[in-house]
Amino acid sequence: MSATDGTPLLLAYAAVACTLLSGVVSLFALRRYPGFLHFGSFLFLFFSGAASIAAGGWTLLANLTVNDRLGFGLPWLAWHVRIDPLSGFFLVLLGTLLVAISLYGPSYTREFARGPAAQPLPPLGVFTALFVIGMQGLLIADDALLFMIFWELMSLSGYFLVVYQHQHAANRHAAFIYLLLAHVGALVILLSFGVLAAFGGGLTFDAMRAARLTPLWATIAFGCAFAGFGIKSGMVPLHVWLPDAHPVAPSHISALMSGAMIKMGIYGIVRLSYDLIGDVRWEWGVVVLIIGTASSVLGVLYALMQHDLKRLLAYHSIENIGIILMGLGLSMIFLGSGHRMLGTLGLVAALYHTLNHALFKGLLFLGAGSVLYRTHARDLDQMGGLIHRMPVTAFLFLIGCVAISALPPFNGFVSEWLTFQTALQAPALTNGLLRTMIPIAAALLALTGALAAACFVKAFGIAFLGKPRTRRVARAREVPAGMQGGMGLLALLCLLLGVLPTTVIEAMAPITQLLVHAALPSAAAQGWLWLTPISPTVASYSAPFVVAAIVVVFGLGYLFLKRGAVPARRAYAWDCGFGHLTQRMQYTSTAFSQPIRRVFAGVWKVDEHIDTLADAGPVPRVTSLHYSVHTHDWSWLWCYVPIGRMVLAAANRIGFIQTGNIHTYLKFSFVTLLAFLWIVS
Amino acid sequence: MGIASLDLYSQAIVLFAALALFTSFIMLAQARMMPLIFTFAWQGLLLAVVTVLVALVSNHPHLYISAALTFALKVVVIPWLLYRLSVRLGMQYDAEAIAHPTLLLLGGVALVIFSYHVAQSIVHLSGLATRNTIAVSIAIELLGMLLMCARKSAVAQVIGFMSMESGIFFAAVVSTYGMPLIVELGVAFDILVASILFGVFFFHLRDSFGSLDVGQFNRLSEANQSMPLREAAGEPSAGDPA
Amino acid sequence: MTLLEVTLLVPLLGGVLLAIVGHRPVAGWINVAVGVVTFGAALAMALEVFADGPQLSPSRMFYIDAFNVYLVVLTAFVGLTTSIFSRPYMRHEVERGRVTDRRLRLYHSMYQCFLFSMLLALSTNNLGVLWVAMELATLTTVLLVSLYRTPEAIEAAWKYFILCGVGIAQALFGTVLIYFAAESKLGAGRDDTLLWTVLHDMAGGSLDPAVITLAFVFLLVGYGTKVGLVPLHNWLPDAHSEGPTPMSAVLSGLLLNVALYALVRVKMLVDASLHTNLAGQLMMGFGLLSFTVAGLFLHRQHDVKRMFSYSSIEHMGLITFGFGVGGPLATFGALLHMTVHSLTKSAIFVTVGHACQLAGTQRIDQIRGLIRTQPAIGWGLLLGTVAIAGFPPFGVFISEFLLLMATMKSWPWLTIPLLAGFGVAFAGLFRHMQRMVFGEPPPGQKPVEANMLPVVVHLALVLWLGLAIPGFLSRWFEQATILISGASPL
Amino acid sequence: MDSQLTAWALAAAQALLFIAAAPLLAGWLQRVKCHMQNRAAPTVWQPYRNLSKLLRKRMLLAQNASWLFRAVPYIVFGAMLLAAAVVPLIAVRLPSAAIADMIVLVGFFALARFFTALAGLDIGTAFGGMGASREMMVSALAEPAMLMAVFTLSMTASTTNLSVATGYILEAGLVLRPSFLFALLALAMVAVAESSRVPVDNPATHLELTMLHEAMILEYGGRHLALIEWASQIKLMIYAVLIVDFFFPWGIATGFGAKALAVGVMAVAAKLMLLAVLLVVWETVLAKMRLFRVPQFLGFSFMLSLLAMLTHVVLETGG
Repeated sequence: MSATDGTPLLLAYAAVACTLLSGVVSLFALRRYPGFLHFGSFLFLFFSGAASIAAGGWTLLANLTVNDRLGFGLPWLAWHVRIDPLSGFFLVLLGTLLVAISLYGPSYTREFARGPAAQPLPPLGVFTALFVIGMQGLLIADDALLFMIFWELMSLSGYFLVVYQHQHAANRHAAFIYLLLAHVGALVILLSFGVLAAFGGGLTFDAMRAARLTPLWATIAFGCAFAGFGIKSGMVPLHVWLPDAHPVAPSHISALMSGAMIKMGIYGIVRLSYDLIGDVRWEWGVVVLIIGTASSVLGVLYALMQHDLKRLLAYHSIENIGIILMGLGLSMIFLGSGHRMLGTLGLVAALYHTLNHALFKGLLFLGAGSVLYRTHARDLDQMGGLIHRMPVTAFLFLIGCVAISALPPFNGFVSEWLTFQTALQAPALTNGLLRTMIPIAAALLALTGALAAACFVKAFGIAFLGKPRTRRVARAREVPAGMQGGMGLLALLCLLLGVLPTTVIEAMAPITQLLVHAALPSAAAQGWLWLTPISPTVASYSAPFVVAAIVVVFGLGYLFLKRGAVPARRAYAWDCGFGHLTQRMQYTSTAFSQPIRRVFAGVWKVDEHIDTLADAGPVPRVTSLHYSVHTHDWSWLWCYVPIGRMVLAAANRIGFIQTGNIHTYLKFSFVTLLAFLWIVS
Repeated sequence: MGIASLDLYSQAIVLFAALALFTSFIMLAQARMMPLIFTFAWQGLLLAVVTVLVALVSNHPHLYISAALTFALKVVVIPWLLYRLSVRLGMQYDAEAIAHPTLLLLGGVALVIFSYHVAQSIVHLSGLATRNTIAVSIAIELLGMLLMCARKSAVAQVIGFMSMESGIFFAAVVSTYGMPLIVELGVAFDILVASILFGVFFFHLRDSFGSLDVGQFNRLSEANQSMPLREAAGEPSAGDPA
Repeated sequence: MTLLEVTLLVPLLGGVLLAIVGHRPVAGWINVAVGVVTFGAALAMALEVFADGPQLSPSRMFYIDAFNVYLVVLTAFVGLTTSIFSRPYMRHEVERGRVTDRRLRLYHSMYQCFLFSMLLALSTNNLGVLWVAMELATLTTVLLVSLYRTPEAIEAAWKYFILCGVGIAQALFGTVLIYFAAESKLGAGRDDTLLWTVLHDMAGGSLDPAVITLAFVFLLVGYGTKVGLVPLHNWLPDAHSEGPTPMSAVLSGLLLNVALYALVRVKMLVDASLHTNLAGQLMMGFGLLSFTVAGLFLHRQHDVKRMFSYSSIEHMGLITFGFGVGGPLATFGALLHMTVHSLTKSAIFVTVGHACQLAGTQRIDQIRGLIRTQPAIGWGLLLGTVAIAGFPPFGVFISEFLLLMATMKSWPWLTIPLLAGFGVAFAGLFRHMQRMVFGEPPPGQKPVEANMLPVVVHLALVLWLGLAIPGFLSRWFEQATILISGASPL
Repeated sequence: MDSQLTAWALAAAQALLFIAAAPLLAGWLQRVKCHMQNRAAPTVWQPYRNLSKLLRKRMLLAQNASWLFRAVPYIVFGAMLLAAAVVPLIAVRLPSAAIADMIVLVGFFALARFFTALAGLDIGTAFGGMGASREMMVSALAEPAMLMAVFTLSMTASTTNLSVATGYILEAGLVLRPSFLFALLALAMVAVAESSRVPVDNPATHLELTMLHEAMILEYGGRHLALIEWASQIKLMIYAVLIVDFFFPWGIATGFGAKALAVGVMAVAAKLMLLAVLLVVWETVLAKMRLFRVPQFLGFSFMLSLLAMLTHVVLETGG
């Protein structure tokens, strides 16, 4: 590899090296020298993030593909390494989050250094580093073995991060389920690689690209890959590990997990189905679309029922993965039925949403972390009124909420808009079933968007608005500048990606060139101001105008209304004449989502209890009233518990082998011998 | 071709094979301790005699050694050892109740038939006598194993084990004129050590369990302990983790 | 005197010496020293073999080729590290009064005898002597299993004795049959008929298939019992759980390997003279059964050492399956798996031993919060379990990966039970391991004197193998693979 | 270039006209309603008076109100302004239509709603929470129905650009499309729900059990209230104009000539007045329904729009 062309790969190596260094440094972060973690480790993480951004950005902009080999691995299979626009894109995504986290982390991890939540620090730093190395490595891996090594490294170190605060049984349980599903998923992925290797006659990705699969085996390989990577990205119904695992990890890790790790599943799906298997079939697209739709709708509905902030965010990751999958499914459908341009559009929408979700979900988790850092509360119903105490955090968190609720002019809206546009090209298809199915899916996407908006009105409104519900919350302070900086960076990017979609889409052209040998020529045909994915007459959107208009309205309002007006007077809120309003009269999160719970009853397994205490007397009147509601995830009760029971039942049945009676054992070997003799004679 | 057509030597071999098989059956049926040990000694004697016979006919001098070894071990040392032990443990007059003795014997017969069936496949390789003796030795070995499965007393198990080895040696002697000497010696050594260890263990067993009834040795059973099903991959996650 | 003789004699003499020295504190050190010498000699010999091909000793009694030489080195190495571990461990046992001085003497001497018997079994060229050595290994370990003299230990030892004795007897019968087959070809009266080299040279089709098949069945059942294949495995958990922990480490780290080695040697003969894949298919069936059943058993364990012994059964099943599949890729994977499994499993038993001393019990539900009380032990157990569960970057993952790929190539549908087995086994291991390592420790739990050097070394080696297989090692494996499967994976 | 300039000027003029005329429509609606209910009617200019009065009043803020509370009215008004700018009122083919298409329009409404709901929660009274929660529930149900209906149209016209779609329908002339019938009904029901009219909500009441929209803005006063009121009037008018444009676009100006524009103004004014009368009749004959019957109402409209989609795919394109 020549000096200039190889630079991105060298940068990627540098990134991995920096991550490694951060891990090594944090080994010294014993209880007496926490500084090694707070500063050293995160400093190197910062460099690593910057290097990944540089590497990825370079490959994207210069449209490079660099191969390399490292002298590790099996004697006949060196480690094959390759960086191309697709991996570059994900490297940029990962690097951005890393930079944000390295700004955020130093202050956040202080609460682990001392105080009630004190933990040994080295594991945190080391496994964070390994976790990141796993992701960086699998992005640049170019053979199945290396890919799986880094993939499993990612899952495994993720486990150690989830179980980091292992004194709570809930964390241990969550970590166990997480690792179990991750392992099963990895095995299924292995199967798919096995099929490809068997046909391609080699474990390198190049051999797999060259493989010519029969449709049946191609579908098997795709099915395995989709299932395996789907577990990692948390698609319904394989998602149960996610809402348990993400919340219990330290918040900056949750941000990495929801922002980057589950995206690796998306990367895997794209890499395998578009790049390695090659010819995509529309039937796969149908499956992906259906599962994606289910994930998005169910994800947001489950999220609505949560009152643990981080758990709520975790469920929203499921929803957004669903949206990404919808884009992918549409792209597969269109590609499979020969509409290359529309397939490209779907792919772009999916990748764009991947990037966006990484940004705003990272931002939201960091925000939740800030709240946790100051109030030690994860339950929404204990918060409230934080906007007065933590104005900056509140503002940044609000940006995240607006972005994830797909509202213009932020980035979430652009990608969903692109997905809609793809869906609206359904008439181009000849299959009548698809032509009806796709718009329905689009309508369900709209439902998802509206529900997400409802959910984040609830999240932000209950947590940051209104009056504080506990004393600790009332005493909360604003978080340190570093944490604000980390969140601010992501918030800024959310806005930029929302306002300048044309630039981003143009930057993505190399990816689509690589995968489907097509790009969106007309996307920026009208200049950077106008986003016209298909053609100006079909659809167009100009985010800058939106921003401008809102700014203008504010300006005018200031000029003509606020300036010179009598300053506002404060007064009590309207209390219907009943006297003082306490904070306990506010709507709780449960109350907020109650109408939706009634409308969509049956999506959850709801058990609701109201126990009233009435004092005896001539007229019994209720003195105390306790209301509790729990919503359970059906997919848990239907998929996982039965399997677990099955295995344990089998384990219990099999016990008869080990009776402890030596006669039985002798009989075993006797019968075995006779049986074999019978077989061979 | 019938047995009449064989030469005297082969006839003798077959005869002794039949006798050895017969002793195995006796051991299978013999409930009392002393006769059991004696029958085992008889079997050893037969084995030794056969070895000598083979050594005479096909002049393999080292077979004399193995014959001597067999005699020493299987006729003298081990039976004597077992006898002493059972006297020391005060169980020389024990008679354990065999469950379904007739069934056991029928099973033994079935095993003999089965081993003939198995030996069928090597008929082309060698003469009638060899094949039959191999069949017989397989039968003796399997019968020994059956004995181990059927009997409760540890001593009976040891005897079954030893008679298995006798069967194997029978095959070795008759079909291949014995094993190479080094192997013979090694095996003999192993058997000796084994029998001594067995002796040691009888006392340990008696001390820890109060009897030599192997049916009682099931402290390490797993059959009764089982995992509660509630732990099926953890209980369903409630809306809020505790 | 040749290096081989050194390798063999040193442990034997060491055993005698230790029987004399007895329980004095220096005995532990002597044990270690003997291990060092043995390992050095083995390593030197290995390099010789590696330099100039297989060696046949002048008496043709010993034969060292690529296949068994690395097992010899492995055995010597694990024997050494385990002796390093056993020194503080046994001292602690003596302090706790579980082991008297007489038994300590017995332990040390038997330990070296056991190593000797295994080295003999590995290096001999005579199938009969191989058998004798295997039986010897059984006899020596029986005494070690019953070292504590508790009823459980006695019972376990008795079962081990009887079951393995019976099994070994079958193996002897199989050996006799092979001798018979060979002699009927070579003619009577030769004393080299049982030499593996001779048999292997003339095996090409000329041994009688019927007899060889019969022989293989007996040998499979026989040595399979010692490998611990379901349903012949029942002795294994008992023996592992009741004996002293260094014992368990060498049992599942080495003895199982040696038994499997014997089985594979025989399979090479059978495959050469039998032109069907019967042997392979029998081994595949056996292996798959053991693999899945043991995986299920992991879930229902209450005793930590028992649990890991089941995991040994599981991995032995996997290796047997791999050898059964045959072909260069699978064979390479199986060989690699033999290595990494014995390294990892012995490391695990070392940590488990310390953990049990720490918690004062072997019951899983009473071991808590190791990582808090003594992080070294906690992390050791954690990483060991992670490695044995087949997570990269540890070497176990590589071998399992190769086995899966090979299976996918030749028997695609068998991958499904294989994957199910992996999942079940993993769940079984971790659900228990997590409880022991994490959580709050019970009050008053104090650290113990532990020598974690073996664990570190073993895990480091396994990690190294997982990241990159060094050249000479890979060439060893390659030569062995060529020997066994007749083709090179490269 | 010059034509570009005039076109932009015209677009700006149309947007201004739009927001200027919105209170008028509200006033007309009020007047007709009073007549129909035999009440003494205020003039059609009454809304303007209200607005100007509110704009001049001194601000009164709840004590817990945060900066968000103050910012919301401007955001809401800005969103509505944008929406008004892209809907063709008197002429099609205006460049401003390219700023946003139908989906973005829905996005603007969602933006406004999102922040209104937040404002409702900001004070920390039970009213605000109740209003916000109910409003979000209703909108969650209304949005898919609306988008489904919009999709039907955009699939027919193979564009999501409002002006282009209107132009397409205009050129296609009178085509009896069953899908449009269903879409019209669905859109009408959604419009009623979204602009918080009877039977889903009653803008005239302050009885907490029946309040949706009003409950959220209960704490607003002064210029904030004015902006919000004005915004909701614009919203109502946007829905009306959308219905008019999609289903009866005839008369709207296709060129920028003065005559054409005058005709366009006349036509749209007439159509809106007519539509208002229909709405009043509807509101008068119906009673407000219980909150938990609203889902059925909206579900019905979703069903209708689905039907529209199906008929479009099955009958009209013969897939």
